[in-house]
Amino acid sequence: MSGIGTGYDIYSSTYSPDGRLFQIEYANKAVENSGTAIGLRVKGGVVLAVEKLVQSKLVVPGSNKRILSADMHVGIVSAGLLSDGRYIAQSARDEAKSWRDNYRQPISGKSMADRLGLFVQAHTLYSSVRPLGAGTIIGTYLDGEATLYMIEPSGVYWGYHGCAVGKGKSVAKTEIEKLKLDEMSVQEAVREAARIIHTAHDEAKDKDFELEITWICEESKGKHTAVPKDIVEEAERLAKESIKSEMDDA
Amino acid sequence: MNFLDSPLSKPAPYVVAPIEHRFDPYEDNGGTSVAIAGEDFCVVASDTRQSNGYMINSRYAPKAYKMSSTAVLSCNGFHADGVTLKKVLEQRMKMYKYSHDKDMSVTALAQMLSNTLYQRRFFPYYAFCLLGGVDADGKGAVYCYDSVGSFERENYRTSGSASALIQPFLDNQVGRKNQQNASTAPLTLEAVLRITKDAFTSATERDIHTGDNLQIFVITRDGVEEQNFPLKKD
Amino acid sequence: MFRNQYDNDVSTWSPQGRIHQLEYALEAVKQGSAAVGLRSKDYAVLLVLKRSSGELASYQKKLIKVDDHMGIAIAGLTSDARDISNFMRTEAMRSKMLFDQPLPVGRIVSAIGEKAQKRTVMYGERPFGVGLLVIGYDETGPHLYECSPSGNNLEYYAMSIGARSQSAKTYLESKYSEFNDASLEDLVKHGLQALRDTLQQDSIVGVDREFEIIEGEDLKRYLDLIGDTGRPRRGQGTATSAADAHLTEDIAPMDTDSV
Amino acid sequence: MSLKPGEVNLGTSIMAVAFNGGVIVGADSRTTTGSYIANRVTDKLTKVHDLIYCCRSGSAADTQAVADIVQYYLQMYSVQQDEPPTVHVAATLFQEMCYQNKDQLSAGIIVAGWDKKKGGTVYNIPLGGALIQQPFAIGGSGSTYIYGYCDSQYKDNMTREECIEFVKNSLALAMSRDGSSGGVIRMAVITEKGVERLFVPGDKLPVHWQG
Amino acid sequence: MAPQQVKPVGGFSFENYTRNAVLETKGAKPPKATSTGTTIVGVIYDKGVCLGADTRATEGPIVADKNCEKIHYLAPNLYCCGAGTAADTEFTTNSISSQLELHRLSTGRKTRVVTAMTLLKQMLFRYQGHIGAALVLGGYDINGPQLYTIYPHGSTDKLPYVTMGSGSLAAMSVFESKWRPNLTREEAIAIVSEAIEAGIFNDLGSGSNVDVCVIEENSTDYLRNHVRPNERGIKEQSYRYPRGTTAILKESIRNFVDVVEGDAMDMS
Amino acid sequence: MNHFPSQWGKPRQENVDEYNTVPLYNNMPQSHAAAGPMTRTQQPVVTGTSVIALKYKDGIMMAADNLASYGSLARFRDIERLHPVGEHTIIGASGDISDYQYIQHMLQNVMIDQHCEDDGHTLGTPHIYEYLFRVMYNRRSKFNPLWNALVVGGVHKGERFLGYVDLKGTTYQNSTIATGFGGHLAQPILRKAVEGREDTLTEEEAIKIIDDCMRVLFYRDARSINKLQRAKITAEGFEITEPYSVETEWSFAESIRGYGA
Repeated sequence: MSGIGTGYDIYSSTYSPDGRLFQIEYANKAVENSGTAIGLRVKGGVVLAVEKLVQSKLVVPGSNKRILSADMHVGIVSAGLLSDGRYIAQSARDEAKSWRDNYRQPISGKSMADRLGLFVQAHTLYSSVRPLGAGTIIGTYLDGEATLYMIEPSGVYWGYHGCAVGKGKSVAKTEIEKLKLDEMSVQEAVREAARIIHTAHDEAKDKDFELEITWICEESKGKHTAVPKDIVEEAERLAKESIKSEMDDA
Repeated sequence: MNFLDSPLSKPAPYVVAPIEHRFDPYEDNGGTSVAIAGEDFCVVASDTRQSNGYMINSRYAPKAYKMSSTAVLSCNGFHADGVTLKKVLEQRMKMYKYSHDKDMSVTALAQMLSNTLYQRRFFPYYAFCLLGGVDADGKGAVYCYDSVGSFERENYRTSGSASALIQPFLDNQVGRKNQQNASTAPLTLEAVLRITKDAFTSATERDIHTGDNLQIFVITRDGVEEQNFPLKKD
Repeated sequence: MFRNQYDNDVSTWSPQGRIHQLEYALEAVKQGSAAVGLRSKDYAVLLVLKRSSGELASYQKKLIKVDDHMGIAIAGLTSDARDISNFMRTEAMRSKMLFDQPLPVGRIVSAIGEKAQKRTVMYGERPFGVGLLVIGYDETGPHLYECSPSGNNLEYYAMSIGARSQSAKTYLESKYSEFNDASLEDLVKHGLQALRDTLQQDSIVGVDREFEIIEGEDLKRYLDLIGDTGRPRRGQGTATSAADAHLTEDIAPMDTDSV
Repeated sequence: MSLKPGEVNLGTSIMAVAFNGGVIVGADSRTTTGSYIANRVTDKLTKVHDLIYCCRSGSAADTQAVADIVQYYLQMYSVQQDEPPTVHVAATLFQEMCYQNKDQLSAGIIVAGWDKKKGGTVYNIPLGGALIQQPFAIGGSGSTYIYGYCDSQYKDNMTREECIEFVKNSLALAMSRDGSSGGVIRMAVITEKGVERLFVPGDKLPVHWQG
Repeated sequence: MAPQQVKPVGGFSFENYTRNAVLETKGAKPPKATSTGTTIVGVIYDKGVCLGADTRATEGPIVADKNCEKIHYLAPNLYCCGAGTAADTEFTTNSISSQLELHRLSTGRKTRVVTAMTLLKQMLFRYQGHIGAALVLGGYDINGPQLYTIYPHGSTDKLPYVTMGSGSLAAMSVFESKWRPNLTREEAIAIVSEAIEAGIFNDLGSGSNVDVCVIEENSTDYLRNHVRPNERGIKEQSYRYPRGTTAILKESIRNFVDVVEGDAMDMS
Repeated sequence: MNHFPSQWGKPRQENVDEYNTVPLYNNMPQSHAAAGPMTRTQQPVVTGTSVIALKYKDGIMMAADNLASYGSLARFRDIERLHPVGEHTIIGASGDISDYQYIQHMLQNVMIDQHCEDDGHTLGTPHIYEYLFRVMYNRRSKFNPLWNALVVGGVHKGERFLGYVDLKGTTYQNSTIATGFGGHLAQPILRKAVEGREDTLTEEEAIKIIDDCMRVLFYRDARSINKLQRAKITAEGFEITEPYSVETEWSFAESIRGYGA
């Protein structure tokens, strides 16, 4: 006897008789309802992209950034509850700062993922807080080395070559698995990311969306910045073309 | 071989004064201000030299600030304290505006300045302030302060490095002290400006910390107007 | 009214991945009278509807000045708004003191978001019950943001919150493409039109203007602008109590997509 | 003895080295009051007799007064004895001045020269007034940085050229580390035949590691 | 045996020195002497030597004299600029000047620059810095133009261009960027004036006008107020008081002299 | 301000450590009066000397040598004392090097915050200047000053900005600025060469003025070396040169003999 309505799913501090933590699973639901976010770790950099669903045409395009920076070299994108994502990013900034205060050098991707993993996991321990409803992808690029991690609402995190979270997760994952990420340049990765987000977007169900895409690589001087507009536009154009030709093929 | 054949053959031991080990947080940046209240106007003037010892930091570092459309504040002494005081006052004036929904009168500002100075009674702002403006009745007002908030409303006052040189001059020319049969007619704005300029050109002759440029604020009911007047640069 | 076991506090997820307490907090915003905000490339404008709780009461304050370049309109729990506006004023002063820079609008908005979000994670504190429209003018031009109890805050060309805001939104959506190049007067006119079902007080911030609240006689000038549009007006003056409580009931639930 | 207020200081790197046939004295040229360089081209090599020089360090006023007096005594000595004084005589005079007035003087002096008896000789009179004969001597605030270098580089019986290089390099090293030393290098080569003055301008000093 | 009291012969009396030192440690402040915060300079040029000085004398932050003379006469071919304690520079140069005069009278020769320099440095050294005179000495003798600085402790430097006083750094900045060997007389005067002006405008201890003194083999030109870059502007109004402004508090007239008609002087 | 950083913020005291050897070795007179409480954090240890800067036609030019002294010891001769903050600002520092490094770290944190905001706003030179003013003033108010004199130069919205702030929070803006010893030796040259010509001076002229000043400073400041860097900031951004030396003149010294006769 377990599941919805049995009373074992009210607090994250309570296990169900079969050893599940329902609250975390529910938080995952919030993540799965949201626009797709992906990360690609390639030769010489990381690319992050997100499908930003536009709720209203009154929203100013290009504003309301979804991919955030935690340090010069750390990019964070999350799917799920937007405000929870920002909460995690803020914590990431604090971690990056404290690392710099202590060691006078930038934090590594691994340490960042580790600390954020603990932070997210801490929200799954007590009845007084709820698990965070955001799946978070962390990309870093430091001294020529790129890392990519993804943290789930449970606090679990893994390193990835490429990862995806949100509504179109499985479509995106399938697409990412086809790529030879190790041999890919960041420029190619930007094009692929644009294509994947476009592919994962479910036009029938969802409203309009905006593609937001950032990178950290030599070209951005090691800084996490938005990919220049012209490159994104070109990538989107190619993405639309390729999707169209696929449809035609099908 | 007593080549030191002098009365100094047994000089007293070299006396060492107590050494100050503590950091001295103050500095005197010199400069002079004058404020004169007229019937329906007020003039606040400050030279713009900022100095330290024998060195000129800047020939143009204003130390008089327009606080509102009816008040000008000048701070002599330690420049950093003066600037900080001004910023604190601006914030408190904003808070006043939020809670009272009106601009602060020069009278209210005068009291608040006193309070602000006294809050630092045991680590004072080393700022000697003059506050000039036009009060609610449209009359010129001058308030002068010591560094810990004691203040008084007066008709004219000078403070800063050359104040001892200028104050007697103002007493005589504005206060008409020690003059028999002197006119009691209120001074016109033009006369006040003339006296102010002469006070500063004369002080510049004799006070090494005063000079370079004179910044004059004329405050009337219609607002604050600023003039500049060159002083000697030596 | 429907009740379930997942809506007791904010630290509980529903099986659908929703936080009911948060959604209820969003409802609180709709209890407040309407506020409309819009912006052109030079100006941002807020318009609000003031209500009075009775014959003997004065009209509630709906617009709050934060700094010379920024102000907010509120809908929902006024006391929560005061808490937030005090925070905003302090931050604006801090920016002025520390950097001699007018606080960028987007930054204070995200700080509010962070503050609001913290109240959506932990048991024991309720989420804010107030929605804000924030307008401001900074180095990057005029801005209009909406801050909601969920911690979400989005930048808009035009937005409305509070009671019956949906109808105002509908108007804004149909006209928003004209706003960017609109003159200040036209902008206010559009705002008033959006707000026309009730009555108003408004404020402006822009390229050459400090945040200023316009009411009474000064407002009349703008009201006259829409006087000849032929559509019925329900009053005139600084404010009115025309927006009765029952009006809030026929409002469609707000879209609460969690993303 | 510390210096008096406002006194002019020869922060200084000075040095004297005996070689085959003579001695070389050398000095930097910086005089400071506080960290202001009051004179960047000072001549700290002072002639006290035809073939005897002293290098002055410490208070400019004190060392000048002492050198003036010693010079006066040596002149008297050579006239009265009808022969040039030995370096040793000059050095003892310096020592006596410095020792007897040690409370009032701040002077570190190196005396060097050539005489018939001993050839090129170097005497060191540090603060306090001790007198020590040495094959080579270094002094002044800059010297603390080059003891190791000098110990490793000094050889007995150097040639004149080797000796010049040694002095030049040692002083350049001291000058580049000591804020109270700098400017040009002045040297005097004293042999039986007389005194030859050498000069290394400040922009042509030997360059060592500059980090 | 009772300690013998030896009275110093001539010079200063130092009998209160120790007492004063003790008083100072207890917080008593000694009287302040007028210090000439000063810019003084000198430069050698092809045919002579050129000295320069500003003309401000200060007492603390107050200008005591707006146009004082800081270039002192030592001998017809020898002048000396003084910085430091005004009284010390004045008395030191006067004393040496008189010794040089006597020396000239007894030897019948022109004074040499080194003579003055040696007298000065020996005197200052004797007083171990207690005479606060910092001097720039310039002159012309059979060895040509010569220029020295003399510090209060009695050290000397012999250089082609020198500066002293509180404005010495400002003045030196001019020399170090503009000086070159073998200047002409005009160039020398110009560079000296510029150096002094640098002191006047950048050092608050220096001010008012530029005095210049040019000494050549057969001529000495004291160019008093050679440059006047700081003329006082015209006052905005007159401060003449009308007759009767000063109150007469009391009036009494007394006759101190009884004027009586006397006899006419006998002019015979 | 006194020549040497250890004297900053202290009463004028010429009879203490006249040669600025502290902390190299302690030659302070050992008396009761001198044996006051030692406050090690409140005096500079490893120090840099003057920074000079001027406004010219296209922006700001600034220079400082590469020396960090330890008392009178020229201890580190490859220290960079010109530090860029953002794209259009350079900070030049004299005084304690450790405090300067701390300031760099603080500014880095602030600039990272700006980067993270990613909203098109960044701190311009006047804002960074104001920030430093507040930091320096607040630290002095806690009796724990950051022992530096800083020059902040940059171009913001097409306007040139040049300001000074020191350990007590004293600030001023000028078309020429020189800290420490440069205030005495370089400022007269700078004022004469720059005042009134800020809008006409070319880059070449500015370089010449800067080099002239640095040469004089090398001649006359016992805590300087002839190895320096120069920075320029224009609307396009900043450029900092590699360390270089200025030409110096010594030949006239060869004929100088002795100190008197």
